[in-house]
Amino acid sequence: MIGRIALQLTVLLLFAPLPLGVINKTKALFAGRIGPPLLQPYYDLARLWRKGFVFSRTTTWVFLTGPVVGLVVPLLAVQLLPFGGLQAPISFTGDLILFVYLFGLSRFFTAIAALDTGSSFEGMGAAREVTFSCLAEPTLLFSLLVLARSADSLSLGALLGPQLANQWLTEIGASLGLIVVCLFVVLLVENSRIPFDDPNTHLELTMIHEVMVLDHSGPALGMILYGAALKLMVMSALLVRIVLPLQTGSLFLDLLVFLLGLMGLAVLIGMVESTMARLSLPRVPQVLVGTMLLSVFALVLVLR
Amino acid sequence: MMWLVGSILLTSLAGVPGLFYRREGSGGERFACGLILAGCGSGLIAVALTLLSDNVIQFAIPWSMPGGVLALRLDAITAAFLLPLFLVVATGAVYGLGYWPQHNNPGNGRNLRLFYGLISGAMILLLSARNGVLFLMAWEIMALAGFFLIITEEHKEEVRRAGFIYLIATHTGTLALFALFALLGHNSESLLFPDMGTLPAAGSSLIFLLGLFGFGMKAGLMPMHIWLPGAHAAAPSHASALLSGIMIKTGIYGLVRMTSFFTEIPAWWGWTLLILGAISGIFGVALAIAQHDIKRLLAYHSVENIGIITLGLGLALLGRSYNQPALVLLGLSGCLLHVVNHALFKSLLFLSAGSVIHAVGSREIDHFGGLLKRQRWTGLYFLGGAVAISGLPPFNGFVSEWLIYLGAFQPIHHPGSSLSFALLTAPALAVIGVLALACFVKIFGISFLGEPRSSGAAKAHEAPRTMLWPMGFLLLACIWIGLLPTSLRPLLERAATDWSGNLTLPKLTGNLAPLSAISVAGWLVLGLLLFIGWLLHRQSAQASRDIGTWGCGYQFPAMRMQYTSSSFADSLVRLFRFGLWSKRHGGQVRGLFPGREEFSSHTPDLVLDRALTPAFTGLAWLFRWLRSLIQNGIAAIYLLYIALTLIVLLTLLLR
Amino acid sequence: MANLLLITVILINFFTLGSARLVACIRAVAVQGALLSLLPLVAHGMSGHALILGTGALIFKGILIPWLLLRAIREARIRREVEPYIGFVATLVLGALVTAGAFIFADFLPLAQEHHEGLFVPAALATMFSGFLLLITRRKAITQVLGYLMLENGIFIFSVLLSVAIPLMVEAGILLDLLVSVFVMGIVLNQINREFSTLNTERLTALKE
Amino acid sequence: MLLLLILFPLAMAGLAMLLPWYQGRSWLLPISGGLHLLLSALCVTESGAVLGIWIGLDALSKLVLIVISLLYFGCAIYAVGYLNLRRDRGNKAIVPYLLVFLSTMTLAISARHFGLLWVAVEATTIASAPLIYYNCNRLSIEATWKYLLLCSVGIALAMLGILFIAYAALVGGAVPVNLHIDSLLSGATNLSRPWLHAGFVFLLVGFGTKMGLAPLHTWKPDAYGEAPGMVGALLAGGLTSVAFLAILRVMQLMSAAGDGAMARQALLGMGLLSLLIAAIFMVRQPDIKRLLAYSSVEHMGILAIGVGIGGLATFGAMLHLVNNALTKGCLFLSAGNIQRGYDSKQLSKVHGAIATLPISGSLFLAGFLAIAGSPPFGLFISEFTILRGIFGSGQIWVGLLMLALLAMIFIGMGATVLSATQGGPVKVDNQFKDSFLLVVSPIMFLFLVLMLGVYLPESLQTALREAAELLEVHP
Repeated sequence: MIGRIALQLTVLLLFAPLPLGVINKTKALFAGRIGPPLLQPYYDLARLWRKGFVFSRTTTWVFLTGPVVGLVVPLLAVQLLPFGGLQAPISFTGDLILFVYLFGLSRFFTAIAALDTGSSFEGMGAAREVTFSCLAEPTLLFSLLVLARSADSLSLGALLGPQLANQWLTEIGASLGLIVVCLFVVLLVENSRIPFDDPNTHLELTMIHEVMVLDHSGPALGMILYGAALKLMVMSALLVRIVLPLQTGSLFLDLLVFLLGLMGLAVLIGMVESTMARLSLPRVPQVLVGTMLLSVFALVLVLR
Repeated sequence: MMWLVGSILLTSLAGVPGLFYRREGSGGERFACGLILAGCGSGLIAVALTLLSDNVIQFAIPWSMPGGVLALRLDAITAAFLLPLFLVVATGAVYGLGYWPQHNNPGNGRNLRLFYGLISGAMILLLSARNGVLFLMAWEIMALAGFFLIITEEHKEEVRRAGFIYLIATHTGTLALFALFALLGHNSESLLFPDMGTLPAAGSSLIFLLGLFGFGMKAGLMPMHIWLPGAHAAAPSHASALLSGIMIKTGIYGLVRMTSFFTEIPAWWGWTLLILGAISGIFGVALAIAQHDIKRLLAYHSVENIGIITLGLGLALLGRSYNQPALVLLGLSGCLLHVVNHALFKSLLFLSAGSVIHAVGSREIDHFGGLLKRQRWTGLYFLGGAVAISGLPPFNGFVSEWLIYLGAFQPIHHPGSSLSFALLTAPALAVIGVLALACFVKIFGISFLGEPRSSGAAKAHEAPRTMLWPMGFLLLACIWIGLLPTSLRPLLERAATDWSGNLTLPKLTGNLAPLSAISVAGWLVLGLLLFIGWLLHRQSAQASRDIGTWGCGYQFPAMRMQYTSSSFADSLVRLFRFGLWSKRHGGQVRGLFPGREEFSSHTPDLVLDRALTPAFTGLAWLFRWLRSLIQNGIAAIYLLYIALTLIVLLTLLLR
Repeated sequence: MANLLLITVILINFFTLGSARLVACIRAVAVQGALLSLLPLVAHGMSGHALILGTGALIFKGILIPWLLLRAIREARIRREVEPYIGFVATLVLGALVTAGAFIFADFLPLAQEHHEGLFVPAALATMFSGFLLLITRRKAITQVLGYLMLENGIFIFSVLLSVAIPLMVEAGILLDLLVSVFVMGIVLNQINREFSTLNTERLTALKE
Repeated sequence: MLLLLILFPLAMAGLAMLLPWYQGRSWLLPISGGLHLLLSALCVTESGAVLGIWIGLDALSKLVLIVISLLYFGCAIYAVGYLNLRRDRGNKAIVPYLLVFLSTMTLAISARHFGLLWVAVEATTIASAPLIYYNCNRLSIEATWKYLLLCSVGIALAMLGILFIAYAALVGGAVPVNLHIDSLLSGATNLSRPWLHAGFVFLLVGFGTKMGLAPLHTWKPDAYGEAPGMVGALLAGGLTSVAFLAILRVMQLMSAAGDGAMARQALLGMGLLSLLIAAIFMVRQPDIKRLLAYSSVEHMGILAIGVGIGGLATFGAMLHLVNNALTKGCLFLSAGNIQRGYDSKQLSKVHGAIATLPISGSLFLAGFLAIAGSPPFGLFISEFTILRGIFGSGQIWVGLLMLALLAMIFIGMGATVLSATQGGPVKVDNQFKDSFLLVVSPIMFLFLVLMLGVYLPESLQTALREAAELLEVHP
């Protein structure tokens, strides 16, 4: 068990920034540029870690809780999740609730850290973040219900167990397909990607997540970026596992399959980002509600 | 037994000696506080005795009263409600020393303490009463004492209105309870409570409906919550903590106790509770987000949490009607644990809100801001309460919501049955949770962070120790339940077993509900957070803190440019436009060079302000018209009434 | 013989309901009382008991109270019209209706064999209801006293049926009650007159919702 | 002894007329009240029923007698304080009338003969009219006039009713007919039904007018509103109970004749109607004394419902009679103080009573909570017992309707009482203060009601049970 935890952590910590690089590379290729090197995110993190801090005189100790929680939560959440074929290190009944609420914790502290600066822009960002998440959360819950129903269990480890492979072939497959779409949308929202949010825009008014961390600097900013990367990887792991439920048995192969899936997902995200325009804010709720209805439909399918 | 009776007597009479002290002296309040602490202590001993030994404390002595018997009983269910009661009452009493000192309030301080003690004693009595008359008496004493707590500052118009609405609501509920107990006891002479699971459910729908109305009115379940926001806002903070933390739970207690009497439960009871719970939860929190008065906001959160508790109870009832022990266990233990938790963190929140109001002198969130710098401890306690009430790990709120979630997930094991609709409880809980989170981000961020938004906030000061220590104690209790939930397992399991009558229940362990795993996870989260936080803090220790917030290029940021609570809530309130009908004022930016523009929004209560008040006004108008018609002052017409009565009676009786 | 008396009594009811002049009404009621004082004698023959009853009735109903009322009028110097709430014709129609009703109602009640041919019950009820009608439809306080008087007359007619069966004290009770209540009313009438300088009860409608 | 109980107040009244000394005249009231209480306590504690031919005491009348005597004593103490404030009106008239009123009420309670009962009730009307007229202004004249007119008509109807019953006996073949209650009860089964029923209706309407059941209650708000507080208390607590006793006598007769069910139906109907009327008239009622009058209508309705249901509810009604009388005493006396203190009984002037007159204001508020049937006051037990009776008898809709009306009444009454008592003090330009004589008796009444709420002595319970059983006789 300890070994598994360690393995999971190392894989996570090593590969987390990579998908970001892949995404940026893909976008660059679509735009016909060469783009930054694949490992650019690693360089950025290293640079930020060497820099010093600058704090606004408005801020208090709450300001620092944002990065800390943002970093810690994925580290814990990942232990409940199987990376591809390797099964989840920790797994108990009802851990999926814990999984969801851990990210709730990080959202809470990111938001109040943003409000700590007293800047109206960051307040705006916090408001939007909590608003959209309260539309994304039910979708996540419905999708988890579908999985739990089809696996007849309440722990993520069992939900994403090997049985998924042949469930794709049964009548459950249809709803699995639906929730894959839903989870992809949730992934985009939670990790503030286009079309819901634009990580590297420079117009604060259009940002959601980025605007909340405007005032962070140095290692704190680094922790935030790293935490975001970890979060992206954890959620992608969920999606990848559902799409590629292969179980070769050999640890190395499974890991390889998983990483390939991860990169594939990153490429997909890159393609979406480079082909779609950012939605105008009022449209975002409509899209999210649509996704929620989709997940409800999936649930109805498995329950009948 | 004597411990229990002692605690009832000590608490209920706590305020009496104070009446004989000088108006300005502080001797009376110390004495009263001491009595209350003693009472709570002996009560805790009684509860501990019950929990440690497996036998229940009970006794009954005759009482010269038609249908009355002085019957008391302290079983697990009662204990689950008494435990938080003693904690909250004791902390509130200590807090009161600093918050409502006699020498600052010579006029109403003594009444406040008198009724504070009285309501506590009455609640202990009603939680342990086992006789209809005794229960009703304790119930009404509690209600009246609560009324006098609410109208402590009766010179204010709003306070009087809140008190009146509360009085109406509670008395109407009590009348329903009269009918309830009359029906329960019409075959027995003594009106003693029937034993668990002895009454046939057939033909008891009316009993259930009456109980739902009477107890739901007290609990503040959604359509019956009309009295709650105003009352909690009007009372002094530690009184609000008691009302919102404990008193409304007596309604839940009534529902739990009443449903425990029946042998089999009709399914529609459970469904009704589920629907009402979901409504209270979602609309309660939505209304809370739209409030800008910190105590009204917290009050609406009480409605929300009552909704969550009711969801748990509804699941348990469904479990009984569908005969599913696991569902019963999870639902009821979640319900009871959330009762305990809500009592703890809600009173913590009310107490810290009280210390903020004490410091700033206003209840408007938009007058606060930047308080964390000035009230570091209060801020910390409030943050703890906020995390707990949002149901986030590693605090106690998460544990109970987790149990209810597990209950809500149970139906996946039985596809195809109509029970599957109970699955919808889970998304409902999710929505409630996320909205609560948003709401507490708003209230903590707007009032404790950023820059002061008013001169009062700018010169706010930290509260005295007598107010800080109780809050710290409550926060510790929250953390304790969050990190060591297993310590409450025996209580919950025994309560569930008592409640569910003849069902044999599983245990809260293993693959049903691994509380130990939750506590491990809690420790992990806490440990990692503290460790990494400490690292980061050490690294950033000597960083410069002398520059202003990045204004995105704007050079002259002012306090007025901060996000207000209205603007923060706006995007969410718009999402719920269909159900809230908030009023929005201003916010339109006009012209090429727009001038000064205000934006604010306020949301009146759905039921009270939009439905009941107009209805009653119309009714009163109709009555006044009828009055001028009937009692028109002409003696001849009065004689006509007599003649008509005579004729009608003759024609009716001489057939 | 008795029935003849009773018919006259009923006719007097109608007269009172119909007449517009106050003094005439009072006189009519006085006559009614006087006639009724004959009723015991007619019904039960010359017995001491009946004599006492008759004389008592004559004194009170026939002489004393009408005199009181007339005096009240003279003192109050009030106008002589009756001023009904509803017109005389309507009152008369109503009176006819209640009389008919009294007759119908009387049929429900079985009579003791010795009273079978008598019109006592319907006459009593008719007079009573007419009195009620007077009370309800007239404006002046004094007319209402008059109505009350007529009500009592009705009761008296009925009580004659029982005057042998039950002890004297009940009739005594009636007369006493009649005297006292009318007396008290008289006092109040004087007070009213002093305060309001009129006896119209429509001034007495300040107390209302 | 009973005769003494009836006669000595008359003697006192004579003495009061002769006595030239103001204070002494006032003090005659509490003296004779206390004496009366003492004597009636003796009469009541006498084991078994004292039954003469004309006057006597059975369980019912014992109950009513002791309640009335208690109430009268309290009001008499209050009267001393009150009359000291009313030197302008003097007490030469009111004291004798109060004493006569006491004697007539006692007679009405102890009468064992319908004729005598009727005479006594009539006498109470006449004796109480001058009490209502005490203030001698236009409004009080009007109130007195209406009271007198309606009650005299009612009493006349009652007379006819008695004659009908006598005739029923006659037709039933009893010669000579006698109207002694006991002999009527014993021969009740062979009374002629139609006459009996007609008689019942007339008696119900007649005494109902006196008792103030809707829609015969119309004189109540005027009379109670204009009379002094203590008179209001005596009327609402005492006279209504006497009239109720009279109605109960007829009920006894009906149930002895085997027609109890029909009579119960009538009472039940009128009771519910009274509750409805009270509810309509209490919402937003701007006058505190008229409010109390309608509350009295309400509680008469509750009594009627209790007896109309029968069984356990009758027991509750008996208890309610006691509680209602005492609570009404407390309410009217404190309301009288408030009216004195503000020179008004209109809500437009009266608010902040607790701040202005601490004791009277608090008493008024507490009395309101008591009359609304909140535990731990006695009315809770009685109303709850009546409800148990109703639900036990299976008439669930009656119970629910009653509860709904009670809720409406509570809202209406609460709005007025709270806005009268709460709020900051008001400056009034008269030097009225709560004085010992003016508050001691309401406090005593409230305390008694509280006692009845938490502890009902076994002896009292048995007395109530006996009284209730008198109404449950079956042929």
